[in-house]
Amino acid sequence: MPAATGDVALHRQLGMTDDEFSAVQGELGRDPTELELAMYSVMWSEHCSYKSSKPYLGRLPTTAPWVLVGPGEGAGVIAIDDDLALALRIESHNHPSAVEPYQGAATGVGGIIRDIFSMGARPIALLDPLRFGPPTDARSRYLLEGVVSGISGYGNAVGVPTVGGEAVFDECYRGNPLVNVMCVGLLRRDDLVLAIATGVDNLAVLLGGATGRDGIGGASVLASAGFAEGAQGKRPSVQVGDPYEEKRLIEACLELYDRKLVVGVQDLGAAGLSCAASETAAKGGMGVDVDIARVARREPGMNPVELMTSESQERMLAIVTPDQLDDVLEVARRWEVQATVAGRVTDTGRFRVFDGVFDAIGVPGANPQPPPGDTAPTVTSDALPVADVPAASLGDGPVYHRPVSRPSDLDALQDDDPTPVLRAKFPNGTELGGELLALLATPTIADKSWIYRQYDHQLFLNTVVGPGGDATVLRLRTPRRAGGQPAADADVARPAIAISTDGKARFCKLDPRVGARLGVMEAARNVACTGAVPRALVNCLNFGNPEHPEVMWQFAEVIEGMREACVALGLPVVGGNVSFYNESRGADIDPTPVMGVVGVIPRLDEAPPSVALHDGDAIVLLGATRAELGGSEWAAVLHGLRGGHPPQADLEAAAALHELVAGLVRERAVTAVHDCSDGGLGVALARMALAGDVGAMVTLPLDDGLTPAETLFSESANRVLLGVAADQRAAVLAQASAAGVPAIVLGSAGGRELRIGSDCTVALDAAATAWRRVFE
Amino acid sequence: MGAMKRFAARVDITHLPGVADPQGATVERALPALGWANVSELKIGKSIHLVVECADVAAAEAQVRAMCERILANPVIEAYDITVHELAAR
Amino acid sequence: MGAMKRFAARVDITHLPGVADPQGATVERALPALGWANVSELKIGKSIHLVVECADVAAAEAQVRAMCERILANPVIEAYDITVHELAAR
Amino acid sequence: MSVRVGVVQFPGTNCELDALDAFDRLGAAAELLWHGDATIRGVDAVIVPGGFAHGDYLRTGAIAQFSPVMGAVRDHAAAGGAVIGICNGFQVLCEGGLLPGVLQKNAGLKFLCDTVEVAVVSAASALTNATEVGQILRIPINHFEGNYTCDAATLAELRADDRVVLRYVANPNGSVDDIAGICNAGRNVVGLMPHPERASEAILGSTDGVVLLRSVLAAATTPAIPG
Ligand SMILES: Nc1ncnc2c1ncn2[C@@H]1O[C@H](COP(=O)(O)OP(=O)(O)O)[C@@H](O)[C@H]1O
Ligand SMILES: [Mg+2]
Repeated sequence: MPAATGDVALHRQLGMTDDEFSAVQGELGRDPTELELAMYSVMWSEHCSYKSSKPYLGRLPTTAPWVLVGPGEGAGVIAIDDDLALALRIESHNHPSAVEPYQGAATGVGGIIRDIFSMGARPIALLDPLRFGPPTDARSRYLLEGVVSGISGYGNAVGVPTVGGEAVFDECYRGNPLVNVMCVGLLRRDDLVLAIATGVDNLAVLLGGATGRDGIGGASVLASAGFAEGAQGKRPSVQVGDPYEEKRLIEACLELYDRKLVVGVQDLGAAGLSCAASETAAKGGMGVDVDIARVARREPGMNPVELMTSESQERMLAIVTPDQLDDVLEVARRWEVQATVAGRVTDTGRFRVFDGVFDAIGVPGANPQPPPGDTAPTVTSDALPVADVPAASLGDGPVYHRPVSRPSDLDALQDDDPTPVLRAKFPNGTELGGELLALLATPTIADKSWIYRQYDHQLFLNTVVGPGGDATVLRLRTPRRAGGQPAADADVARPAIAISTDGKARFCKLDPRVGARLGVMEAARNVACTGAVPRALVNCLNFGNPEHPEVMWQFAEVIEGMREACVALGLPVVGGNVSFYNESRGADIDPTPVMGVVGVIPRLDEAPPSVALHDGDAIVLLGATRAELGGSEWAAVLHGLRGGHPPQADLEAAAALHELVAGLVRERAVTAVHDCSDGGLGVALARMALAGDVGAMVTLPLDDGLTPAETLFSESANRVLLGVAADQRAAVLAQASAAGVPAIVLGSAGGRELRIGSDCTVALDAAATAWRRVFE
Repeated sequence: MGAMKRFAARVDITHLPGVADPQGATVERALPALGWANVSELKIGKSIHLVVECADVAAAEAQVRAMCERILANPVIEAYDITVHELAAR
Repeated sequence: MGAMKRFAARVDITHLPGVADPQGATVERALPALGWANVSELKIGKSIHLVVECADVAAAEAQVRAMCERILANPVIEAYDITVHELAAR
Repeated sequence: MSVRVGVVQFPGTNCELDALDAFDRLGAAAELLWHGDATIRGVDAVIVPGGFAHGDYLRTGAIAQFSPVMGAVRDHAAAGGAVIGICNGFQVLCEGGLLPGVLQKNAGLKFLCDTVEVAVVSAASALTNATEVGQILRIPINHFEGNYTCDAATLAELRADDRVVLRYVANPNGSVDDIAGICNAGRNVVGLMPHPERASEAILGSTDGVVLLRSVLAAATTPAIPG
């Protein structure tokens, strides 16, 4: 088979440029074999190589004393205390979900979970930031329902609770939904495992599901090419997830870690075995030989290219020492996980693939049972490799400095400020109750409980604050040992964590740098609202076609904005994911960086105050309100005015606000707390009233000549609403003043109406009906 | 509508070749422990039975096929097989 | 084992009469909006395909029946129907 | 001596650690029982916990009922020992014939994770002996197949013999007669869809499950009264 091919058409068919092909020839000093070409084409795809984004990602701050593992591994890891650490990562599965929403979302969940347990951590939580076209559009609704069922179906069955997320709706996602999934895992610090192959003659054990023809070339075809809607040709690439296989794989791997039976571990994701084997070897500065005869197949007649690039789900590669192999195989057998010795670590620095040589040269283990219809492979000791490449070269792909240019229509868009139009339409004295009700019922703002009710969000008994609040709060406890034995220090009080994901695409469209800052600020603010100190950030960068210079400009600006915000807020970026080519019919999506922030609550004995207002308590607004309507839900969604500038993103004010709020919450000086974001003050107040099932009577702070409508619906950043009991009022105001954070008492909770100033009165029941609008 | 006849249709929905069937594979793996080690290629799909009123069998078949494409099956991952027969008048 | 032959079996698992089929009912309710108001009695069950090695067709059928009784179907809510045919030798 | 509670672990089970935690917190000695071992190692009570045993493939509980451990669980039940199936465990006990009926897909055809109210209907069971009839408990549910179904004769028998132990206050899933939990004729085998272990600490939002867990511990140490 390994007849060298100089066929120019073939590498182009595989999505490789002529320059990239020449680079492969240079790397090898000869023409690549078909298998080698296939491996390079997948590994050097945008999806695997980050060739367009690499030059920028290096700008992000990635270190802090508590960062144990930064970007570049399966997941970032931060220390929680002396014993425990947290692994975190976010990934997109946008294109597969557009083709088959249930399975696309399900396999996205499966993939991110593997990233987490490949670090030695037990996955304890998922969050699912989602973006769709309007739910009134039949296709968008089909995608929405399919994606939610897929996350529910896989996440619940695999036994990882989905504890939060987002569901945002906008025209720009109509042809290209975004399905991002974040996962968090808990580990003992001394259980940390890395994806490294060391030790000559150590063995690479392939664990998990059999390898099938599904997902062949998935990385290059599905993830790197924009596609027209209904693209028939891609359909056979749909992957079916098996949460039951993954659950057994998790338990088997955790037992292997607990018993210290592995040297290194890597999940099989994009580019399948090619990537996992070559990457672990390259990281360890080693080489690796793989024998495809040792790969368990799901179907007869599979060829080396298929076996080496298949992205079949639920597989892991573990590096183990020969003397521990029997123990490893025994753990796998107990969990009914198929395990075969598929590779061997060498000191050659080469990644070599053979077909039927291991049995002949005495590498322990046996060939798996061939599938019905296949005959056993022929075994010879003098077989030539079907691929033989420098291990590091596959992961060392090209880097592109793509052209960058600011969109020519951006000035016009920014100049198209909605404020004057809306001021004319809603002058002082206009009744605003109808506007508030309409805002509460927009798909993005309306109640999401119909989504998260489909997710197990309580498994593991950690969920102190589940979905429905600002950030999810999970208490942490020392994990039990394999077999259910309680840890020796099971009773030690551990900190809790808070997690939130946020992305402000409309703001990024208007000004990507400011929009990115606002996203980081909002995620950190949500986390602060639980009393937590924001500690780390992961990001999923969903963008259009990087070959469009405007998209690359947006990307560069977003990275800068994120860098500025992370530096100012002391947030190391410990992981991320880039998804380009989110476009349909030539139109790029709005730049959508999604930020996942994790914060730490040093000690948690009881649930923190929630968003729910309590009858009689004062309502205090922290932060300044300005006439900032650009990109707001009110202007853009209700009134179709999508221009203007986004709100100011004052990072110093953010840091002060977060510290103040987290402190007030930890001291329990407040009875309710809610971040003020989408829909502005009006929506935030209504949400707090609905959660507490109590009305509110407030006057609006009409500073600087703002109209009531502007005050109610502006989305000025750095604001938080508090519920405060009478005896804490003075103390709260004093602390705010000491922190330099504007604070004002708006009114108090009570009654069955929301009476906001003189122009906006809404019955609580009407607000409930509007907000609980059902999109199912 | 006097000319309408009633047809019973059965749709057998299976996985497209190459698409994994974890459910079938799991059940197959459970059988040897129950004494049945001689079973292979076990696949689990859906069977849909319905009654449709149409002018003739060709129309009934065409409609069920259209229903499979649109709602009954997921053509991205599933194949379907339709059998239709006329029911005796009520 | 030279005398063993391979048989393909299909098991059609349906709801017992009187047992609610919410999934079937939901699909049936969705059809009129798609222009198919002439469908009734829609039921969604399972179809299981498998290959079994046995001495003869009677043995194959008997085994598949036993498998249905023990594991493939739940007699509290499900009925099953079996068809078996011999496969050509490989 | 603490009461020994065994929590069965099938591949795909996921609430086993939660059950261990909840019982340990009440002073019991909880341990895992591996599905592949044909013994329950002399524990006083057996919990078949929630999750997705064998992926819930084919039908919930369809494959799990054949695990070697289930023979020992059956023997324990036959001897009057307490056996409690929670959620997926309830489904396994129904499939395995330890309890009548079956749990079908929720009427709404969606997975449901929510906190619901259930009313105690019978205080005479291994799960409810510390409760009072009519007591309302707020406990989370977490299932796709919680819609209890049985034939009319079985339902009549369950009602006549006071074997419906818990009912939903507002039926979330279409269960016949609002059934959330039932017991066997001996009253020592009980299945319920709600998760008492998820309502066992104030910080998690409810402690209403504790009375049920305490009932199990009480039943485990009281010799069975034949039904
Ligand atoms: N797709 C989803 N999956 C899980 N939880 C979600 C999802 N979408 C929204 N939520 C939850 O709903 C709650 C409200 O979210 P959101 O509407 O964004 O409000 P907020 O303005 O408070 O951030 C949050 O707690 C969030 O975690
Ligand atoms: Mg928020």
